[in-house]
Amino acid sequence: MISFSVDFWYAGIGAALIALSLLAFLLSKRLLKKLLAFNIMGSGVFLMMVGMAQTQNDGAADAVPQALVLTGIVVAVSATALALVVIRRFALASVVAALAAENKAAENDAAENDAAEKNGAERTGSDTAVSDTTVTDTALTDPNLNKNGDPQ
Amino acid sequence: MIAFDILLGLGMLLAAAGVFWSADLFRAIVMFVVFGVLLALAWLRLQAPDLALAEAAIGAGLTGVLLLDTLSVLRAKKTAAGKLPPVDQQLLNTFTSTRACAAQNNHGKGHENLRFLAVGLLSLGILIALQAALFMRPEAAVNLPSMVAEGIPDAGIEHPITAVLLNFRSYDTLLEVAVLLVAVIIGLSLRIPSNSNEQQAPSSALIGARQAAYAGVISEDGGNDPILRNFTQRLIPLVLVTGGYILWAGSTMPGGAFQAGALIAAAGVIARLAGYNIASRVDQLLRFGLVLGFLVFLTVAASVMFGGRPFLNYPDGWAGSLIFFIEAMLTFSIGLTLLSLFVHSPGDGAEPNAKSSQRSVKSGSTVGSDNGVGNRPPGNSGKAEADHD
Amino acid sequence: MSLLLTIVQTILIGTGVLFFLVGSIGLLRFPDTYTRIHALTKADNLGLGMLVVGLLPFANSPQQALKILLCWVLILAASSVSAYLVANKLQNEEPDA
Amino acid sequence: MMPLLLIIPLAWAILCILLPQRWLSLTIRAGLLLQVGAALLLTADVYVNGPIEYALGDWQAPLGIALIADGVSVTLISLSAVVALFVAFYAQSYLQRYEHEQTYFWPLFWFLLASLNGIWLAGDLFNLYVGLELLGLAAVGMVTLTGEKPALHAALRYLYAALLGSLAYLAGVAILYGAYGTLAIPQLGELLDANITTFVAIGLISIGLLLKTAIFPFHYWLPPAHGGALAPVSALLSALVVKASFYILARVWLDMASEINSHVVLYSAAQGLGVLGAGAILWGSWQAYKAAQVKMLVAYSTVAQLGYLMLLFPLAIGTTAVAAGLAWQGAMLHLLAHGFAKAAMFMSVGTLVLAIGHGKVNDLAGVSHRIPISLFAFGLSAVSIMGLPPSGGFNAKWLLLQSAMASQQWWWFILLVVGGLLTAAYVFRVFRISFVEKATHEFSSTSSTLDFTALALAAIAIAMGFFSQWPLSLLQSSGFQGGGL
Repeated sequence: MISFSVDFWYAGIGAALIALSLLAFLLSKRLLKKLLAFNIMGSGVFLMMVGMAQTQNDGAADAVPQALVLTGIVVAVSATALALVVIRRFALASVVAALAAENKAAENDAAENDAAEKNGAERTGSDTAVSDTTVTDTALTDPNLNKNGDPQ
Repeated sequence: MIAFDILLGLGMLLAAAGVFWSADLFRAIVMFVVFGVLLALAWLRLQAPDLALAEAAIGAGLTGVLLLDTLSVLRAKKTAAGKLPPVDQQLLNTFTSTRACAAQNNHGKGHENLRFLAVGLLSLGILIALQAALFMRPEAAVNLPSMVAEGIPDAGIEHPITAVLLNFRSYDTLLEVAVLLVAVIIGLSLRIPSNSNEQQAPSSALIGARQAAYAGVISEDGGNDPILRNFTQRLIPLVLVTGGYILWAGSTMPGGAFQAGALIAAAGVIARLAGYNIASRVDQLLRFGLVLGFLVFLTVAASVMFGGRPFLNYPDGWAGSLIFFIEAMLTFSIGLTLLSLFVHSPGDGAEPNAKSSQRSVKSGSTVGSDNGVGNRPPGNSGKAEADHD
Repeated sequence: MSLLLTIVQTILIGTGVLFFLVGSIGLLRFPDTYTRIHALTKADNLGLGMLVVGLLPFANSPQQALKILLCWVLILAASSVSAYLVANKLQNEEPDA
Repeated sequence: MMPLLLIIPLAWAILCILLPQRWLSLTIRAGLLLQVGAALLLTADVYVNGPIEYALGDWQAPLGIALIADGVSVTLISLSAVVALFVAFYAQSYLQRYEHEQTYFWPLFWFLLASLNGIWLAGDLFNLYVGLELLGLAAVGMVTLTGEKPALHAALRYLYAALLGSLAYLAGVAILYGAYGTLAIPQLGELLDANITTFVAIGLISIGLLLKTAIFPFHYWLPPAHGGALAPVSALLSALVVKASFYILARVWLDMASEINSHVVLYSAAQGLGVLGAGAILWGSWQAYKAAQVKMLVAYSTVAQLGYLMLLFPLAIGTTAVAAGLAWQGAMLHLLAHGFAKAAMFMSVGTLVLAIGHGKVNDLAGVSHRIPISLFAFGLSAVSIMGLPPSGGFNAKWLLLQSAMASQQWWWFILLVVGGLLTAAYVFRVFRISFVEKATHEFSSTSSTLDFTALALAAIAIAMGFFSQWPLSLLQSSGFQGGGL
């Protein structure tokens, strides 16, 4: 029933790319990795779209899915650029928050630093070298981890 | 040629795997660009030269540059205090969904393995489902390509893909340009003026530290290099001419506004990377440039309604020239938009004072709030966020 | 005549591809950045030239031939500039290397 | 008339980018009124003449893109026009102290409205994808407006969820196009055949839309985004944005796939969707009850209320025509009532939080004396959310209960009753504290515009208890073809 055709092959590759990048998207914890996975997943979907449609057209080019994919590429690059902008601003806010916390921590007495350490131990269990800054950062980063509020 | 397709397909899978399984983000992004180039080849094999062009210019090219630039900003330096680890380490590792994070903290390794298993099974399921859908597909009942072929004589444009994009399905394209516009508006709203209002920033040392932390890596060397400068001076006009050619070619053969716009943006990015300061000094003018393409498109599409025609319909005999006019304006705006998303990203510390004088008053409050202690009005979002789960 | 041309073309393109292969192997196998740049730019530029010469007779029109030549010029310029930039950057970072 | 609903918001988006600040206030009001006028005219047109199809660019459907206005879409267009009107008036007052945010709020607001109208009217699957992306990006942008760290974090989560969701949706669309060669929804409705390819496509589309609608267990991104944004943004997101993807889901299942949705695979999947709805109701209510921040309480309440919408699928698929009709009416009425009530709730809570300067539920003590109108607005909207008579929410839940009885699915009946009790529990938690006499905080004064816009929306939600025949008759006369009506 199915004979090998270029379009069918690339549609299959597209499907494999979708599955592969879904795996990476869900397992990765790094924002940029997730974004790369999103882009590759998009490419997989586009390959499926064009490949599958052109198998129906006896392997001749079908302008409609190609135009749709062109739209899709532009939408994907918009979304990627937007995500990058937000990531950058978020990183900036993190650094500034961490610096502010550091300044405050320098002024505060040791007792409050201990509290911060404890909070850190609760969360990470390790990684004590950078605990004071990391903890404050994470406490602000993830609302759901902020069990006892801001240490200050 | 079948052997070539098999190699190319497997090569794409390998490149994708390389993206996902390299621990180093720089490596991952380079692999991603490689993937994009392979994908462009695949588009050629699928008889889609338009998509090959777009993928090479937008997908691999611009996205790759944006990603690398972001990475360099995230990696940039320690802070002034010199204690903090690079931001990407600190920040990107913490991002995960609530439940996953909680699971990780409370249960450690066992849970993690379970998660791998579950996600693996899910992906496998998706793979099988997709392949099944592919193999068991029914015979298509509608033959759209033939309808496109019938419609082409009335579309005012010979190249079928441009005809679909700007005539048959021009509504999609209108919304797509709106998507780009939304992205760049958000980009502009999040950019950070570099000289900020002292009153609202409690500590100027903080600002200094932030700028030090985010001094752009790329522009440091490029700016003064005579060879690079000479090369880019000759290259940029050529890129712009090519952009114009691709726009013009779009009516009869592969090419069009989006690919041309990407090339124009690429010229700007090259100039930027070579150290030219091309930041817009006039905010109002920049905004006008950004919306110009969309404005022209919407005006043309809506004004035909005064002649009793439906929305997005071109008057007889005018279709070709109107489409070309819209495309030319779109090319300009798309190029500016993509470039603006690159140049105005927050943390790109390489623009000394270009935009700040204009906007320091308006966005002063935002700068203050970056420090978490700014004089925000009460009841702001930060408070509501901190909730128990 | 056309047979001879085909043979010459095949040899040129084949050698060009071979040079690319050698350059890529050099990129992977050579120990440090300078030698890698050396392998890549030298071998690839020669290979590229051979490919271009081999492909020129295939061109349907003078315009197409010009386009191929333009590609060649651009790639040469870009690769030499980028090789220079990489080497320069390296030199600035570690002057002893 | 139909294209005006796209042209007005798109044109006003451009105006808000280009015009200087001092002209904006009047321009925006003019645009809002035009928008409401166009929505009402279209509604009247559909009410009199039945469903209308509009070929954009004069290209007929499978080649071009058609806009379709039927009873459901005009109801939603009116909902979004009215909610947007009041939210915009609220925002004009609320954002006065947010100068930077104001500059960028309005273009995004109009793009959001344009994409919503585009989605309500869409007759083409791929066009819906572009609309969804426009909606998602504009919504994410609105969440990021303050540029603060928690908001940015919430926005990133939201963005990633939205992107994954729309790719899943697009994959489904790609398969449908590859299998049937068309993207037009009415045409696909005639062609769809019960086979594996179709099931996979509908499955992918549904997963993507569930993610975007924040249906349990995909709700994780919603509370921080809705709870962390500025009050008018939260109101728009909860009242309208999440409904868009639900609407597409309903269109796909009950309109496009209406011929085949009683096939055993889809029938069981519909029951599964109902189970997800049950999870959303129980989990969302419980989290709302536990929430320390009042805005998070309202956000989790959205998670729970979205669960009721999912009951549409088990109640309307594979049941009797009567039960399906009741389910349709109930779900649509719930969507409307929740839209009005939740917008009012977020707006009134925003005012309360602004006045007391803190977001904790426990800090609300004393508000009954100091800010009575906003608290009253909150109370009215809560009546509708809880489903107490007389309110739109009550009529909606009553119809859903009747549908559960008519289709003899007693388990959904129990769920509806339990869900109502849980809602009452978390709402009364707010009331109990707010009527404490002794105020623990200083109060700052707020504009009365904030109070009365919220009150107006809450009043509409209540009034729907008396006038629910209007939207219902509109649905009845020209609903989805396959909606069991």
